[in-house]
Amino acid sequence: MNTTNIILIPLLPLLSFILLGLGGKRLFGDKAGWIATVAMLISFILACGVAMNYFGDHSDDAYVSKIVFNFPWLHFGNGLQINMGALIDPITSLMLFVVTFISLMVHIFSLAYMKGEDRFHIYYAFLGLFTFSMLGLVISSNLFQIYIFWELVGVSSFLLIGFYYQKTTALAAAKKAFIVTRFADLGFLIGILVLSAQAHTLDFQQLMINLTSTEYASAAGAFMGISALSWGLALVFMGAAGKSAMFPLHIWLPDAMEGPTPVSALIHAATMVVAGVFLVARLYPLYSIADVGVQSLISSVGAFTAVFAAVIACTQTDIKRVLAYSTVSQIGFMMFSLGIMSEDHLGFTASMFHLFTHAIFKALLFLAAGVIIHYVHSNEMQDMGGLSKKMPVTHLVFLLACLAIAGIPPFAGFFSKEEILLNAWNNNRSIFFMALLTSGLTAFYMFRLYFSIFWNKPHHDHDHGHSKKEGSWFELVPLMILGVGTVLAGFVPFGEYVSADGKPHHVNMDLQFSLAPVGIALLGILLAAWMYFKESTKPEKTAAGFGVFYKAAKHKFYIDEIWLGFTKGVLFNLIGRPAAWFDKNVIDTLVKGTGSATQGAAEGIKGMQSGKVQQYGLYFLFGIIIIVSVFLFTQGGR
Amino acid sequence: MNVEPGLFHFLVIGAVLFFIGIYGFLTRRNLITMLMSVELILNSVNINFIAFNKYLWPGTLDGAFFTVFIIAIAAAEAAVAIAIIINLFRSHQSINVEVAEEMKY
Amino acid sequence: MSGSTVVFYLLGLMSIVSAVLSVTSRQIFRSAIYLLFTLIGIAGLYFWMDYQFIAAVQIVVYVGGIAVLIIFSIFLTQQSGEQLPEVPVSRAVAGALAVMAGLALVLVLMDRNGFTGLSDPGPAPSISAIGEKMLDINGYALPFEVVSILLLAAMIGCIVIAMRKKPQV
Amino acid sequence: MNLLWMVGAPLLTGLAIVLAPARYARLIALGGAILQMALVMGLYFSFTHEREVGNVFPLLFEKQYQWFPSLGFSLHIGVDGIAVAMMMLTAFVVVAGVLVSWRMEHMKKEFFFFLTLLAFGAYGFFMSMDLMVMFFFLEVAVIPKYLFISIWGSGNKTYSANKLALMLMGGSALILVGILGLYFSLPPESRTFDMAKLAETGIGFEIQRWVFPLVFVGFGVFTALFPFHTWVPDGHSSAPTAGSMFLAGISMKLGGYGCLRAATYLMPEGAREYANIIIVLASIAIIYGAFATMMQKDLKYINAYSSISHCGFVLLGIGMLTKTAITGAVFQMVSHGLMTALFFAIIGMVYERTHTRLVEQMGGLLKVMPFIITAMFIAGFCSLGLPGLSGFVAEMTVFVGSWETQDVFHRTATVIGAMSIVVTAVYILRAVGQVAMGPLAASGEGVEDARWYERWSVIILIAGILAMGLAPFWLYELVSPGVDVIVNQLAGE
Amino acid sequence: MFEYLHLMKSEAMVLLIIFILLFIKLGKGLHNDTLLSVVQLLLLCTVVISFGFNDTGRVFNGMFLHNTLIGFQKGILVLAVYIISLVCSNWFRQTEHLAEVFVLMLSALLGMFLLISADNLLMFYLSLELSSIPVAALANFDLNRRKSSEAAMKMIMNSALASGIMLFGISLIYGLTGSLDFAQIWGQVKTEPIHMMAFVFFFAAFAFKLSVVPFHLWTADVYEGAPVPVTAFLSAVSKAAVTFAMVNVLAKVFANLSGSWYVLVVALSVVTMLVGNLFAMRQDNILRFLAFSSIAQVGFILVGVSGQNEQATVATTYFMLVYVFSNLAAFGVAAVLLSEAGITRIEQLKGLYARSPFLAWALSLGLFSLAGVPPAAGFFGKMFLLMAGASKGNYIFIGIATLNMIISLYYYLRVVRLVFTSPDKDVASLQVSRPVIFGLGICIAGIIFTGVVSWIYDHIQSLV
Repeated sequence: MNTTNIILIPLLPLLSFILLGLGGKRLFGDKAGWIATVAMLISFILACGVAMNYFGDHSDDAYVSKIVFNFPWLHFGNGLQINMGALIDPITSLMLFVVTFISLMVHIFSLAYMKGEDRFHIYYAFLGLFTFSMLGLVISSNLFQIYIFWELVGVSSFLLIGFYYQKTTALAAAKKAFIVTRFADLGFLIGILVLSAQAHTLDFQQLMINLTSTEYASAAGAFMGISALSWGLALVFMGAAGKSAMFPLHIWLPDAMEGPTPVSALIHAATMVVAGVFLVARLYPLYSIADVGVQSLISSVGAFTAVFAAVIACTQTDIKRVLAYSTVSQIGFMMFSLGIMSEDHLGFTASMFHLFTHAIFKALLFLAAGVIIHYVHSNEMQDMGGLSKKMPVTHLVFLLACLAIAGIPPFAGFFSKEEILLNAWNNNRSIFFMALLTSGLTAFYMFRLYFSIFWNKPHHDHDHGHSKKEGSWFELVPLMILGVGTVLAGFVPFGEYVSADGKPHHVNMDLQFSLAPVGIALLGILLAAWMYFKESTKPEKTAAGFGVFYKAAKHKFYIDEIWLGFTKGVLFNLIGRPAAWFDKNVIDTLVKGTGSATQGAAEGIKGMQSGKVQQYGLYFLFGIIIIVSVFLFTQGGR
Repeated sequence: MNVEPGLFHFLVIGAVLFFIGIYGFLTRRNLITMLMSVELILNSVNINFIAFNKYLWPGTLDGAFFTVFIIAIAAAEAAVAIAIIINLFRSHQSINVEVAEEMKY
Repeated sequence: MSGSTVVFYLLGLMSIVSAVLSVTSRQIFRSAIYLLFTLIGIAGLYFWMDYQFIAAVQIVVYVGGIAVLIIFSIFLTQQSGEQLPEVPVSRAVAGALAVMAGLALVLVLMDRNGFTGLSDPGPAPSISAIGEKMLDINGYALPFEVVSILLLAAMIGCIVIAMRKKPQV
Repeated sequence: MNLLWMVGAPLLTGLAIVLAPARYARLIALGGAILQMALVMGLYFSFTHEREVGNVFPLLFEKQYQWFPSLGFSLHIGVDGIAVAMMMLTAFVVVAGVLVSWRMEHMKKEFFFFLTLLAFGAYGFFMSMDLMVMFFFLEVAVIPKYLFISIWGSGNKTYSANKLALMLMGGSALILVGILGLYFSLPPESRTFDMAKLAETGIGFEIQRWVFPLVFVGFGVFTALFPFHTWVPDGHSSAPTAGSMFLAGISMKLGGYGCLRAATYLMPEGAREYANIIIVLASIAIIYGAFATMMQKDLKYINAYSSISHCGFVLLGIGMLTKTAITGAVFQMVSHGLMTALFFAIIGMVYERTHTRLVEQMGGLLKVMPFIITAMFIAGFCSLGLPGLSGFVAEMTVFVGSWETQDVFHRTATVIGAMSIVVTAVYILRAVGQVAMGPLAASGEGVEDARWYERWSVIILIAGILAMGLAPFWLYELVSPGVDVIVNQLAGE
Repeated sequence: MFEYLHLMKSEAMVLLIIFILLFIKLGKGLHNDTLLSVVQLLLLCTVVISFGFNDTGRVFNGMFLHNTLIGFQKGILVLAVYIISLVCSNWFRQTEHLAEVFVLMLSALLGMFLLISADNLLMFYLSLELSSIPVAALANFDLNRRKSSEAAMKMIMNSALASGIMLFGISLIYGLTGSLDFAQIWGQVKTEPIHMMAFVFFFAAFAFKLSVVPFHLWTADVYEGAPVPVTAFLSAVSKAAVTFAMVNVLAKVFANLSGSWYVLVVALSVVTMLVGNLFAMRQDNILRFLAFSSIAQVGFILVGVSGQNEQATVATTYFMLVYVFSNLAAFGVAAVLLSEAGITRIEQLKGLYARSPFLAWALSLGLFSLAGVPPAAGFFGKMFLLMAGASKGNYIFIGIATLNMIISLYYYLRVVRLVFTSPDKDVASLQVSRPVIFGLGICIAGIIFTGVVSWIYDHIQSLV
């Protein structure tokens, strides 16, 4: 029973993808959405079922990860083989729940949000494809399977970002997202090769056993003084960083907001972008035994990204971009928390917890943003303001979400962030302070957003009558559900279920520790309120105060330009162009040259055929004489 | 070398005539004179044959017969050649070899 | 130095000299006559080697046939008495070079090989013997027939070529 | 089943086309192609059946007919898994090619005749076990290509056609000298062209040393070995659609198959001797081809250059000399054959509608021809190695195989090869994105989507791609024993 | 007596035809068409007779040798003549000297028969002359074309010189060995300078007749100027005959010098292929183009000859058979185009396919076969020549040969391309008369089947 359920969970979305993709408009018309949603609903229920009866049975105190099914997909000659399987363990169950839940919400939301789109069915088909790939990713039983679905989520994200395919910006964003992550995946792929060659298996459990056991862990195949294991893990982390938009590979995520807002909510806030975190978590046991260098790489990258993104977020004016950067920053939290390896593995639990809560409230934020954008037909802050009366529901849930992300008790964000900070405090103070700063910034920019959307200046209807409704129930109901989630999610005794070693893990919160973060968060909120509650010139002044730093932050510290310079300058002009030139002018010329040389020779000797009988005779005679004399000199002898 | 005429003298005469003929063939520009040179060549060969036959292989008659047949062939060749030359003269109004150089390269 | 030797040298000299003249003279008619002398000289050499039959054939066919044919064709094609065109120097030099090289090569090799003929040449074949052989089926009957066919073919060819009517222009 | 049917079918088809009136040509050609497809499928199933009943003999359906026996030829035919895979590829491409050129008007009779002649050559090549016969079929397939380009081609076709024919002939000249050397190096009593015999008698190292490069490079020319690849772009871009499909889909595979069968299998020591050079050239071809592709503007040139890059994987796999890598090479041949044929078919359709092949003159075509462009996306994703499509399977197998050899040289080569997947993504997305997305370009005004025959040709190829991409294990089962034979030969057993 | 007739049946047959023609001519004569068909019929009989019932024997005191292989070779020659009489029938019908043409052509053929059978230097010389002088006369038979007489002049003059030089060589050989009989000469030839010189002088004649570089210069001019049937005859029949004779003589007479003449043959073959190809590349007159291509082919034949073994003989014979078919297909088409449409230049071939698919296919097949492209028989022919040559282990040489194959492919394909490209303006379609179709049909069948049907080769093998 269990097995079929687990297979069905990803298969149902796939089914809806195939149905809608092939059937298209002709068969379903605008029923397409319903088909997909129903499929999604079923698989959500199944996922809940799976999660429940996984967490349900406390046969022993530790949750064991079990391979539910596993069949060979492709052999390699050398005993390696790629299986297709399902591995069920705490984080899998967690992710199954999260993905199906958010996806369901987005499906329902889109029923109204995407109504009347030309390629409505395609939209849902792609959603199905994405959900399938994401679910496949989380249940993967081996490294290669995860890579396969990794690529698939990449491509479905490409398709969804480029959904409005006639917008050039959408095209550019889609390409950017795919290529950047692809670049990261190169690392992932080589990492897989390294690890598999090292461990002679791809299967996770076997991988753990083999690599943690002594004879493999010994620096076999060390290269440049670093053990193959660390190489592999570092490279895999590169892939994870790409998918999870860690600095400096984060550049694709803000642009990805070109996609439809629900898509941003699903893919670029809740699920796909945390795949990197999931991957690292999946390989956590290996990372925990890897060189310290790898661990500190992860933590420092995570922490830096958190601060960096938060700073940029404070300066952006496009609300979706603000949210995007906040996503980056939050994922930074998860990442560094994973990176800080302590013997109690608190970081693992904390990170997963934050992933869980963040998924909910960030999805909520994005969907709410979607409603707002539909309402004012713009992404820009200055077109908004004073919407609190116009759209009460949205206002409420948005506020909840902001509080949650700012880490104000008792909302979801608070608990998870607390754990992360606690872990940082215990093990790595410098990172702790960075994180503290970041949560302050987070509170600031989120409420900057909140105030300038809902208060700031009174809302004047520069648009004409229609859509004065806040939004249809299909939009609002998901918001409410998520809002409830935002409030409650924090109270889940998360540590009981999810922990690095599967054993229940009790976190003890002490209030005086959480004073600092909450305090700094409140500080940030007050600052935001002071600056943005009423329309004023304070922001400009402050910005001017920061001067060049502000400018840099506004331009995202020019990372995009640097990358652009790299691709255009190096890849195209320094490698591509010369290669093409070489091919056209050198190799081709060689070929042409032989041809023309032959022609030239032909022209050269044409005088031989002079048409004069006597000259022919002369050639005849000379021919004979030469041959004879040559003979005399070579053979003739004696 | 001894002055007593022997095989070698004949061979020398033959060779000299042969190459004189070739020289003529290569240099004369009148077709008929070229033909004459060819006759010279053939005659020189005849001398060789007879000489060899006489001085080296008197037993058989091969050389002599060869000579006879060469003479016959020479006649035939000359006849055909002259016919062709006359025809050429009709079409080109000259028997100078340079008039017949239309086809080249 | 016996008389026969003297005769030999005279004959040889005559044929060579007149051959040279015949390939160099710029009077086509004269060169034809020089050719005649060469042929006669060669015939003389055959007599000297007392191959009378060959000599006779030489006289009959060459002097009586080919030479006459050539002279006729000269009359047909040439206003006699007009000079032959000058030989271009380049061609003359090239020809001379080739010929000299060839002659040197041949003579050297012949000398190297040193054909030492028999001191006493055997008896010359009698005409009757030649006749016998010529028609003997184990002798030269086949070549004889072949030549006859060749002559036939040549004759037909000459007729067709030489007897064409004037082109209708 | 008797393999002669596999060459007989195209031959008879060709005859029928010649004899029948022109307007039936395409019908007959299609019928013949479908017949071939059916035969190949039959071959596949009977082959697998033989394997299931435990026939482990590497070569199945073997037959040997007298053919110039006095010279040591013999029409020795037989197939192993690799050959079967290749023949299936051929069948797919043939059907698709016929369908794509359904509306061919100019000299259609000859067109379809040459098409079937090419198929004839390909089948014969893949099934022949005798070097000379192999060579014969190889050459059979050259001239039709020339005529394809120079009669039905476009652009600078004379130049391209000459370049292609002469370079390919040059390659086969090398092969010829090589196999003659092989033949006469043997003691007179044991002289033969029969590969099975040659393999078991074995060839002296000194001979392999100078014959292997000849044969390998000779076949390498066909499969765009690095310095000899320059016929590929011009040839492909000037050829008519079906012609390009054949060139890239099958003809280049002849080369790869030859490198594997005639060079590596017969001359293992030679292969080991020169493996590193092969690897270097292959890696150059992969990365260099990819970068050169990035700069192209003409869709056909893009695909042609990317073919150079992709065929580099074939050679890389062969050069690595491990079982996995060689399996990967075979996979890559099949995959690239299907994928590039699909790509060329689509390019042909797009060109027919927009009358341009320059990327910058297209845009937003997804709106007006959704079917074609969707197929184009699939082809593109396949070529950039998206899981679930054939390209991924092949490339991964090659990578895993080449990673096995544990030294810096091989691994560097692998990494270089792997880098190309990024570059591939770049140029594929640039091209396909530009063509499909963005505002609708003027060239796309008022064009209609694929017609039935185009749809079917596309569907057939995509079916092949998916069949390999979603469930590669059957292909592995098919190919693996054949590869084992070669690997054992390499291992000197 | 019967023995003579039995061994010399082909010669007898040809002679018979000659006499019949003479009588017809001396009588009131016949209309060209009837005469032509009579001749074709008789030739057909000759083909049958020559291929059938051959056995070994020598008559006329060893001056005439006949065996199964020679019989087969004669068969090839007369078959070639028969095909010529078919494919060039347009020209034959128009000429006003049909009987004479055939008398001359057949006597030349007779000469070639005797040349192949010759076992004696005298016979060799005579039959060589018999096979060349009438052809020289024939070259003049387009009586009103200036080029025709020029061609005839060039041919007669050059061949006179060549035969003179050969005679000098023969005289030396006679002097050195004291015999004209091949068998006896074989024992006497030594590797001494003068022997070699004699050999070279003698060999030059072959080189001249085969038009091996540098003795080839007459070829192109004569081919261009002479009437098409004569050109075809020269390029197919006489080339084949001389090849057979050369293989025979080199193996029989100069076996002792084989070490030396191997080098000679290799060198000449390389030069010949190269020069022939380079000249063929830049021709625009069809006949000249074919002339140079045939020179290149000769280079290839020499590759086979250099094998110096039984297989060389087989390969050359086989190749000549193929070559006859291929070359005559090309010449036949050229002849038709010349007489029907006045086409002489290669550019004018553009769009030939549109005018007559049959001619286009015949020409293309012929050229493919000449280029050595499968499945045409030429592929096998060249393959076997190469194998014969490769048996010496001189792979550089083989490599050069294959490279030349590529060069030749370039210009052959150039013609084929022109044939198949569609014409600029729409042109009248060409009418092809029945005998021509028949003749070309024979060629096409030969091109296709001689190769893939391996028993033809095996048959030749069995004859040796």
